[in-house]
Amino acid sequence: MRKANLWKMLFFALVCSVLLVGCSDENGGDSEKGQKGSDKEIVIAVNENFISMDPHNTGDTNSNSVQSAMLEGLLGFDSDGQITTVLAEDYSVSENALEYTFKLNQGIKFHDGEEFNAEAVKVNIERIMKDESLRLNSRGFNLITSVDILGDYEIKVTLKTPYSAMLTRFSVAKMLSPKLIKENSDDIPKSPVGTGPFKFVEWVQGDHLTVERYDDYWKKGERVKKITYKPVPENGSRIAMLKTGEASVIYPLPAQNLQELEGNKDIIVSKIPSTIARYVSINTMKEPFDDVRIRQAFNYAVDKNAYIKVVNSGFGLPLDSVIPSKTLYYVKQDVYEQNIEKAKELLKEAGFENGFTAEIWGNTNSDTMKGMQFIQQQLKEIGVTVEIKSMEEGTLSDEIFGAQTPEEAKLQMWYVSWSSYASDVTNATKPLFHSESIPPNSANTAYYKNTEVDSWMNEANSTGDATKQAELYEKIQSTIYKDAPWIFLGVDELLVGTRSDIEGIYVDPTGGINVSDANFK
Amino acid sequence: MEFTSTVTEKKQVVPKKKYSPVREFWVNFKHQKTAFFASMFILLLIIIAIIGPSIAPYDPYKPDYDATLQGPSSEHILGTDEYGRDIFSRILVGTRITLSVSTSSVLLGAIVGTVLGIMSGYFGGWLDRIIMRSSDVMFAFPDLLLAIAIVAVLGPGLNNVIIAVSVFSVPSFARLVRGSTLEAKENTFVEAAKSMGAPHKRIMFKHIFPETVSSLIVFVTMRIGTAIIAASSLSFLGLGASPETPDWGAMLSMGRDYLGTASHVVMMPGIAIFLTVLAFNLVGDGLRDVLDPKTKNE
Amino acid sequence: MFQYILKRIIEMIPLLLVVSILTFLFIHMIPGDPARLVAGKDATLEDVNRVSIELGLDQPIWKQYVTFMGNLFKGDLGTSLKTGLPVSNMFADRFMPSIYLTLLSMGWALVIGLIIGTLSAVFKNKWPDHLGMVTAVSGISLPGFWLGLILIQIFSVQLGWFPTGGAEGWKSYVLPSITLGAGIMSMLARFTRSSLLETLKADFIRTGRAKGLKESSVLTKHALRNSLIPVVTIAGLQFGFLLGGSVVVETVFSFPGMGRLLIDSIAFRDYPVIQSALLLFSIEFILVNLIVDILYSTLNPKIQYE
Amino acid sequence: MSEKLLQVEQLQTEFTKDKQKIRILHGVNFHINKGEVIGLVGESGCGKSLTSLSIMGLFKGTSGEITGGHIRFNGQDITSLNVNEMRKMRGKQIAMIFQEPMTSLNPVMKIGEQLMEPIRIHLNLNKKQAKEHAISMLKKVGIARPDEVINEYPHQLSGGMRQRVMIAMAMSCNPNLLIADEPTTALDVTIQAQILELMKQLQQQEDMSILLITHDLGIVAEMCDRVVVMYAGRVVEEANVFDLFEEPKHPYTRGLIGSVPKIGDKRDKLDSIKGNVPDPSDMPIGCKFAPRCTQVMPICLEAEPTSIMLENDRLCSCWLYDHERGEMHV
Amino acid sequence: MSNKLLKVTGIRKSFEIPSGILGKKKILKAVNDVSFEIMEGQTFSLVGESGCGKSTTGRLVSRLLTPSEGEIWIDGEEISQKKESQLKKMRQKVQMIFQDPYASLNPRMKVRDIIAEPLLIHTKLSKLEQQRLVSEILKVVGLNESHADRYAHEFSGGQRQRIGIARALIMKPRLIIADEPVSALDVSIQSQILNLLKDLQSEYNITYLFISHDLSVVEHISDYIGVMYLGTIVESGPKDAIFSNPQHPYTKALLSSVPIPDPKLRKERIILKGDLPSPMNPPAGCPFHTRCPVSMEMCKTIVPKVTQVALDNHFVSCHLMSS
Repeated sequence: MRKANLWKMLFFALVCSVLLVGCSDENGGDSEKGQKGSDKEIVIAVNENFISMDPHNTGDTNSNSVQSAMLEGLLGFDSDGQITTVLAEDYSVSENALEYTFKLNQGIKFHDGEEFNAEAVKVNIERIMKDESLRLNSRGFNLITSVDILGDYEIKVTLKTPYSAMLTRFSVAKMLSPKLIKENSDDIPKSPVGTGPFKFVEWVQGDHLTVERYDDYWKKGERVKKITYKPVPENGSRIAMLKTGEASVIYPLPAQNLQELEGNKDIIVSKIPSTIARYVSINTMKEPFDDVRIRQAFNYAVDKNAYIKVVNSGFGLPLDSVIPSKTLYYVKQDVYEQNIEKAKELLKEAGFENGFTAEIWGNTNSDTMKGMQFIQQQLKEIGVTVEIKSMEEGTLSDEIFGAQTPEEAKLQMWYVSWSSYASDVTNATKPLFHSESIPPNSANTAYYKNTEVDSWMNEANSTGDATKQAELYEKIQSTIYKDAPWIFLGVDELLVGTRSDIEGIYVDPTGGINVSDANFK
Repeated sequence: MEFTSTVTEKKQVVPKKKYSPVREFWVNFKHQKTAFFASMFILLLIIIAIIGPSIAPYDPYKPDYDATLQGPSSEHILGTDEYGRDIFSRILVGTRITLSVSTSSVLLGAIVGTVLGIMSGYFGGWLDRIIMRSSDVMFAFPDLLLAIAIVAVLGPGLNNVIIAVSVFSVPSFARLVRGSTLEAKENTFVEAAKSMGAPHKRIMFKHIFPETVSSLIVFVTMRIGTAIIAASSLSFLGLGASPETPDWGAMLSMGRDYLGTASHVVMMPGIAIFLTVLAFNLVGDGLRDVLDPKTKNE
Repeated sequence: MFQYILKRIIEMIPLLLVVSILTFLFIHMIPGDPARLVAGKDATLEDVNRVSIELGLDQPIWKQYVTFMGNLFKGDLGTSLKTGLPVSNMFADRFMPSIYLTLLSMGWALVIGLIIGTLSAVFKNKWPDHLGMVTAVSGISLPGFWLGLILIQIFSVQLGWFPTGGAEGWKSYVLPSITLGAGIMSMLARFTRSSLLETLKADFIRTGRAKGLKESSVLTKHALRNSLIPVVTIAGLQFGFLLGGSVVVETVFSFPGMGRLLIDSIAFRDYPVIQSALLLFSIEFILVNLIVDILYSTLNPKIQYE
Repeated sequence: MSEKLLQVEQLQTEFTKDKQKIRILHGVNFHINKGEVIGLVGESGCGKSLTSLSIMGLFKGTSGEITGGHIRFNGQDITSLNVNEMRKMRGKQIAMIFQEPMTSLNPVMKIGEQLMEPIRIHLNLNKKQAKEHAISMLKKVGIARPDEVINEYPHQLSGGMRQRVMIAMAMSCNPNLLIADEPTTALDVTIQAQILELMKQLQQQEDMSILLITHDLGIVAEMCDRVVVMYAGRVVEEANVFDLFEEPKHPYTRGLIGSVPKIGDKRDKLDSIKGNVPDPSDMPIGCKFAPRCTQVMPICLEAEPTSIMLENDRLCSCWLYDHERGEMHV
Repeated sequence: MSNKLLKVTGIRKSFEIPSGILGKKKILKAVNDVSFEIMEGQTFSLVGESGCGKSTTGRLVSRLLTPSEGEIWIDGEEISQKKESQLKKMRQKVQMIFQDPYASLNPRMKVRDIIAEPLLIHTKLSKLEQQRLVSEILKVVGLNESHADRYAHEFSGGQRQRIGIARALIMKPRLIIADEPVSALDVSIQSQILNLLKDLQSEYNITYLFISHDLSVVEHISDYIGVMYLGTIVESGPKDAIFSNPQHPYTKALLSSVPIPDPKLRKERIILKGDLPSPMNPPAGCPFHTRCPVSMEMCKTIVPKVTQVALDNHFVSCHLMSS
C-alpha cells in the first residue's frame, strides 16, 4: 500500500470518475433527445418532482399530469375543466344524488392486455373504498356502500349520503389494470398500468419519467413515440431548456421570463385562465379583523391590477368572486376597486385612524414572498404596518393547524392560494368557508362563520339539482364576498411554453397537461 | 552585581525600534498590498453600513409600480427591481444588515467554538472526545436541516438567521481552536503557569487563548465571507431574513427569476456580495501571512 | 491493513447507532406533521388522524425508532410517506449521479487546486501568485447559485455547449461540477500554497539542494508530497460534504441528486427518507474519513496501522 | 599539505528585510588547506552558519545574497558560477551535513531513495549500482544492517543513526570538502562521541577537508587543526588549535574559553562576557566587541580594527595588537 | 544545614503511548523507582541523556505530573498524591525555571505581569505592592525597572532567563527546580546565568534541583549528583566522588564522552556502542547492559541493587560493585 505512488492514485481516481460518468452515459439511453421527427420524443419540463404514480393517492398536479398520459378514468375533464365521459360511454345520477350508473365503452384493453370492463371498474373502486391510506378514500369513496355490476359493461355505485363532488371524483379516479391491483399492488406508485394513449417506460427518480406510445390505444390518432417528463424546479433553468430545445414544452412558463422569449419564432406561449385563486385569508375571529370594515378596507387598499402586474408579471385576472371564473356556478361580484380614501375612511370608522400593525404568514416560496411584500407595500398606504413571516411549509402548517380552538389561533393573515377542479365547486368553497372547516379541522383559515352560508352549503351538497345548486352558490358567493374574509387578489393565468414544432398538447385550468394528441408537426 | 552593565551597554548605539505587538502587526500588514487595499474596501463598507440609510438617494422600501425592472440609468444608477425600488439605495442600506448578520453570526460561532475548542484541547480526555465527536456529527449533518430546525423552532427573522449561521460555524471554530490549543499547551509558559499553581481558567484564557487569536482572526475574516454566502443560501431556500429586507443575499435570491430578462437585479447584489467576500478573504489571506507564525518568518 | 479497515468499520457501528438515535429524535422534534401534508390541504382533521394511524405516526417515538431500526436490519429502509415508494428505490436513481458529480467536482478541483497552489507557492509574491490567489479567492467568494445560473446563461443558452441540467451523459456533469468544485478548488489551492510554502522552509529541502538536486526535483520529489498531507485532510472533509449533495447546485441544474431529495423530504417531513439519507451520509462521511486516513499512511510513513 | 582547497576572501553576505538590506557577513577571510579540519566557532548569530551557506550557495528561498568578496574552491571562483554549475558542485565536491538529522532528512522518503539521489546525479550510476554504492556508504558510516536500513524511513532510525545517514549521504560522492554545521548539537554526548569519532576516522581515510562549524569549544579542541573565531559577522581570530587554547589573543576568544565550565575545573565562579551579542541591524561603531570588552580602549569605540598577523601565522583583529595605532590612543 | 528539604523515595511514572492510529497502547516507564534527597541550601543535579527521565522526575517533584508510586516529601510534607487544590502552599515554596527562555515566558505579557503572576495567584497584594516587589526582584536578577514594561521578545536569551529567574524568585521559594536552565544559551551567557544562580543560592539559601545533560555545567553548580539512565539513578553521590571516582560504567563513559576544551588533553574515549534503548521497550536486567563495555551474563537478567561505595553517600547500581 505504501508503495503506491500518490500521483498514480490520484490519476486513477480521476480516470475512474470519468469512466463511471461515461458508463452512466450509456445507461442513460440515447443522447439524441429533443430532436425533431415524430419517432423522436417530446420532453416536457415541469417545476416539481413527481410524487407518486398511484392515481388513487395523488395530490399534486404534476403527478396527475404524467398519470393522465397513461391512465384514464370513467369520466374526465375537457379543456375547460368541465366533466366529460372517457372510459364511460354514458352516466347517470339518481335524483337523490346517491346512485351513479355508468355504461362503459367496449373493446378497451389495458397496457398489459387485461380487458377493461365492469369487473375492472369494480376492482378499482373497491380498492379505493377499502384502503384508508389512499387519498381518494377520504374524498367521497368512503361514502360508497356498494358497487354493483349490472352487466359486463355497466356498473352502479351507491353512496351512503349525497356528495355533490362525486362526479369530479370519478373523473379523478383513473382506472388501473385489475391485474396490477391484485398481483403487484406494490408497483402501482412506481409503474402504473392503465388504458391511456401512452404506457409507462421508466422513472428515474428525480431525473425523468418516460412514457411510450401505446399502439393499441382505443382512440386512434397520430401520436409521438415517446414523451419524457422532467422536473426542473429552477425557473431560469426551465426557460433555458425551452430556448435550447432541450425541452419542447415547459409548464409553468415563468411569467417574469416571458420577455426573454419575445420575438423567438420557435416558441409559442399560451395563456390559460386557471382555477387557482390567490388571496390573503384574514382571521375573522381575531381583533381587529373581526370588524368587517377593516377587512373591506384591506380589500380597497389593494390594487388588483398592480398585483397582477408586479407579482404575476402581468398574467392573471382579478379574483372577482370567492371562486375563480372557470369554476362551476361562478358569479362575478362587484370588485373592490382600489380606493385608498375609502379604505382609510373605513379604518377610521372602525377606530383605527392611525392604522395598526398586523402579521402576514406565508411559505418560503419566492412567489409567496413576492406577494406578501406587495401586500405589505399596499397596506402601508393606509397606515397598516405588515410584518412578513415566511415559514417553511411544515412549520407553517404546524403553526396554523396546531391551534385547537379559534381562541388559540395566532394566525392573522395568510397569503395562500387554493385550487380545485373547475367542476368541483364544493371543494372550492366548503373547506374554506364552512364553519365546520375551521382549523384544525380543515382549511377555513379565515375562521369564517356564517350560519346562513353554512346551511346553503349543506343544502347545495345534498341535492343533485343543478339549478338549485346554482342558485345557492350565487347567494354564497355574494354573501361571502361582501363579508370580505379574504383580501381577494387574483386568479392565475397559466403560461405554457411550447416549441412551435409541437402540436396537440394543452394545459387545462387546473394545470394538468394533456398529451393525448401530442405530436411533432 | 556585574550584570547591571547589561543595561548601560546600549548607550552608544542608536535606540532600537522595538514595536509593541500591535504596532509591529500594523507595519507588517501595510506591506501586504492586496490585503491592505481590501481592508480599505471593508472600511468603506463599514462607513456605508453606518451612513448608508442617510446617503441613499431613494427610500429602499418604496415601490414604484410604474418603473419596475428598469435597467441602470441616470435616475437609478443600478436600476430598479421588480417593485420599482431603487437597487442602489437597497444595496447601500443593505450593507449594514449584510455585514452585521455575517459578522455577528461568525463572532457568535467563534465565541462558542473557541470556548469549546479550548476546553476540548486543554482538558482532553472524555470531554475532548465528546466535543470532537459531536462536532463530527455536526459536520456530517446537512447544514440545511439544521437551519430549518433552528428557524422552525425559533421562527424566521434576522436574529435566527444569525443563530443558524453561527451554529454552522461552531464546529469549525472548535476544531481550529482545539488544534491551536494543543499546540499552545506545549508551550513551556503554560507549564510554568501550572507550576505556579495558576487555576485552569487563568491558564486557558490568559495563556492559551491569546496564542489562538491570530489563527482565529484569520479564520474569522474568511468565515465572514462564508457566512454571507451561507445567509444568502438560506434566503435562496426562503429561510432568511424577512423578504422586504434589503439584505444582499435576499435580493440576490429574490431577483434570480429575472436573470434572463433584467439581469441587473441579480448582478448588482451578486457583485456586491462577491466583492465583499473577496475583500474579507483577501484580508484574511494577508492577516495569515502577517500573523501566522508558520508563514510569518522569512 | 485489512484488519485495520475491518476494525474501523466495526467501530462505525456504535457511532452510527448514536447518530441514528440523535437524528431520529432531531427530525421528530422539528415542527411539522407529515400526516397533514400527506392528507392534503383540503383534508379534514378526521382524514389527517386516519393517515396518521395509517403511517404509524401515532406511535410513541421510541416505538417508531425500534420499528425503523428493525426494518433497517432486515435491509428495508422503509417506505416514503410522501410517495409511497420504497426509500431504497428513491435512493437508487439518485445515489450514483451524486457520487459521479462529487468525484468529478473533487477531481478537477484537486488537480487545478494543486496546480494553482503550487504555482502560487513557487512564484510567491510574483504575479502568478497574485493571479492564482485572486482566482482562488474568487472561487470561494461566488455564491453557488449565482455562479450556476450565470454558467447556464453563458454555456447553455448563449453558446449551447452543455445542457442546462439533468444527469445524462458527461456533458450534463460539466456545469454542475464546475459550480460545485469552484469553492473546493479555491480552498485546496490556498491550502496547497501555504502548506507548500511551509514545506519549502524545511531543513530537508535545504538538504536536497545541498545534494545538488535540481530545483524541479526538490519541488516535486521532496516538497510536494510532504505538503500534500494537510491538503488531503481538507480534501477529505470537503469530499464528505459534497457526498451529502448540494441542494443549491442540484436545484439550479435540476440534477437528480441526494441533496434535493433530502430537501424535498425535509419539506414534507418524510421521516423514513430523511432518516435513511442522514444515515447514509454519516456512513459516507465515516468511509471518506477512513480513506483519508489510509491515504495519510501512504503519504506519511510515520503513521502506521497495526 | 598546505595546498589551499578553499579560500574565502572578503566575503560579504546580506539579507533583505522590509526592503532594507542587512549585512550579516562583513568581509570574512579564511582558507582551508587540503586534508585539514578547520573549526569555525562563535556564538549564535555570529554568521558562522551563514558562511557555510554562502560557500554552498544555498540561498534559494531566502533573501540572502553574496554582495562582495570571493570564494575560491581549488582556485576557481565559485561565486561567479551560474546556478547549474553551482548545483553540480554541491554534493559532489562540497558536501554538507546539518545540525538536525531529524528534519534534514525527508520524512516521507526511504533512506535508500534519499541516499541514492546524489549518487545518481553526480556519479552517473544506474539504479542498481547506486543502490550498491548506497549500501556500501552505509556500511562505511557504521550502520549495522544497511540492506534493511535503505528501505526504512527516517523516523524509524535513532538520532545518531540519522546523522550517520546524513554523513553517508554527504560522503557518497567523495567530496573534497565536507561542511559540518553543528553536526552533533542535537545529539546526546555519548552519541556525539560516536559521531565525532566517525568523522575523524573518515576524514583520515579519505584525506578530506572538513569545515566544522560549532559553538562547542570542546569539540573544536577535540577535532580541529586550525580554528577561526567569528564575532558579529567578522573573523576576530584565527590560529592553530593548540596556540588558540594555550594563549587566546582576542579578548573575545579569551572570554569565550574562560566562560566554559570544564570538568575538573575548580573555579567557584566562571568568567563571563558581559552583555549580549549585538543585533546585526544595530551594530556599534568601531570594534563590534568593544561594548563587551574588558580591555576596551578609546580607539575601539571609533574604528574597526583590521586583521593583524601575529607569531605562528596567527591572525587577530584587535587594537591591542596594533602597536602603532593601538598604543597611540592608550 | 542538615535539614532535608526534599526527599523523594521510590517514585515511578509511566505514560501510555498510543502507537500508530490504532495500535495497542505502549507503556513508557519514564521514571522507575527513583529516590534521592536534598539538604536545604544545596544543589542536587540530575544528569543524563535525553529520555533518561530526568525532566520527568523534575516535573513529578513539582507536581506538574502525579507519580504512579512513591513519596515526595517537601519541607516535611508529603505531596505525591495531593490534589491541585491542596497544593497551593507547596506551589509557593517550589518554583521552576525552564530550559527555553523563549517559550517559557508568555510572549503576549509584559515582563512586569509575567513576574507578578505568582503574586496574583497566591497573594492578595495590591497592584502597587506587587509592582514594588517586581522592581525589587528585577534588580536582584540584574535587570532594571525600565525593562518591566517591555515584552519578553524584546530581550536576548540571557535576559529572558533572568526574567524567568525573577518570576521564580518573587515568591521567595525554598526549592527551585531548574530544568536545563542554561542549555539554550550561548556559552558567554550561560556562565552569566550560572554565576547568578550561585549568587542567589548563597544569598537566599535556596535549594536547587538542577536538571541538565551537560556534565561540565553540572560539575560546576552541584553539591550532589544523580546520574540517570533509562528512568533510574545508576549512580549518585557528592560531586567530587562522582567526577573523580566514578564507579558505574555508564558514568565513566559519560564523563569520557565530554569533549574537553583543551587540545592537549585529547584522549582515548570510551565510546559506547549503539543507541539508547527505547524507554518503551527497556532491556531486562540492568538497563545499561546492552551498551555496557563490561557487561556480564548476569546483567542481562538481574537488576542490580543499589550499593554504597564509600561512606560519603556514594551509591551505585551495578553488579560490578555488589560482586
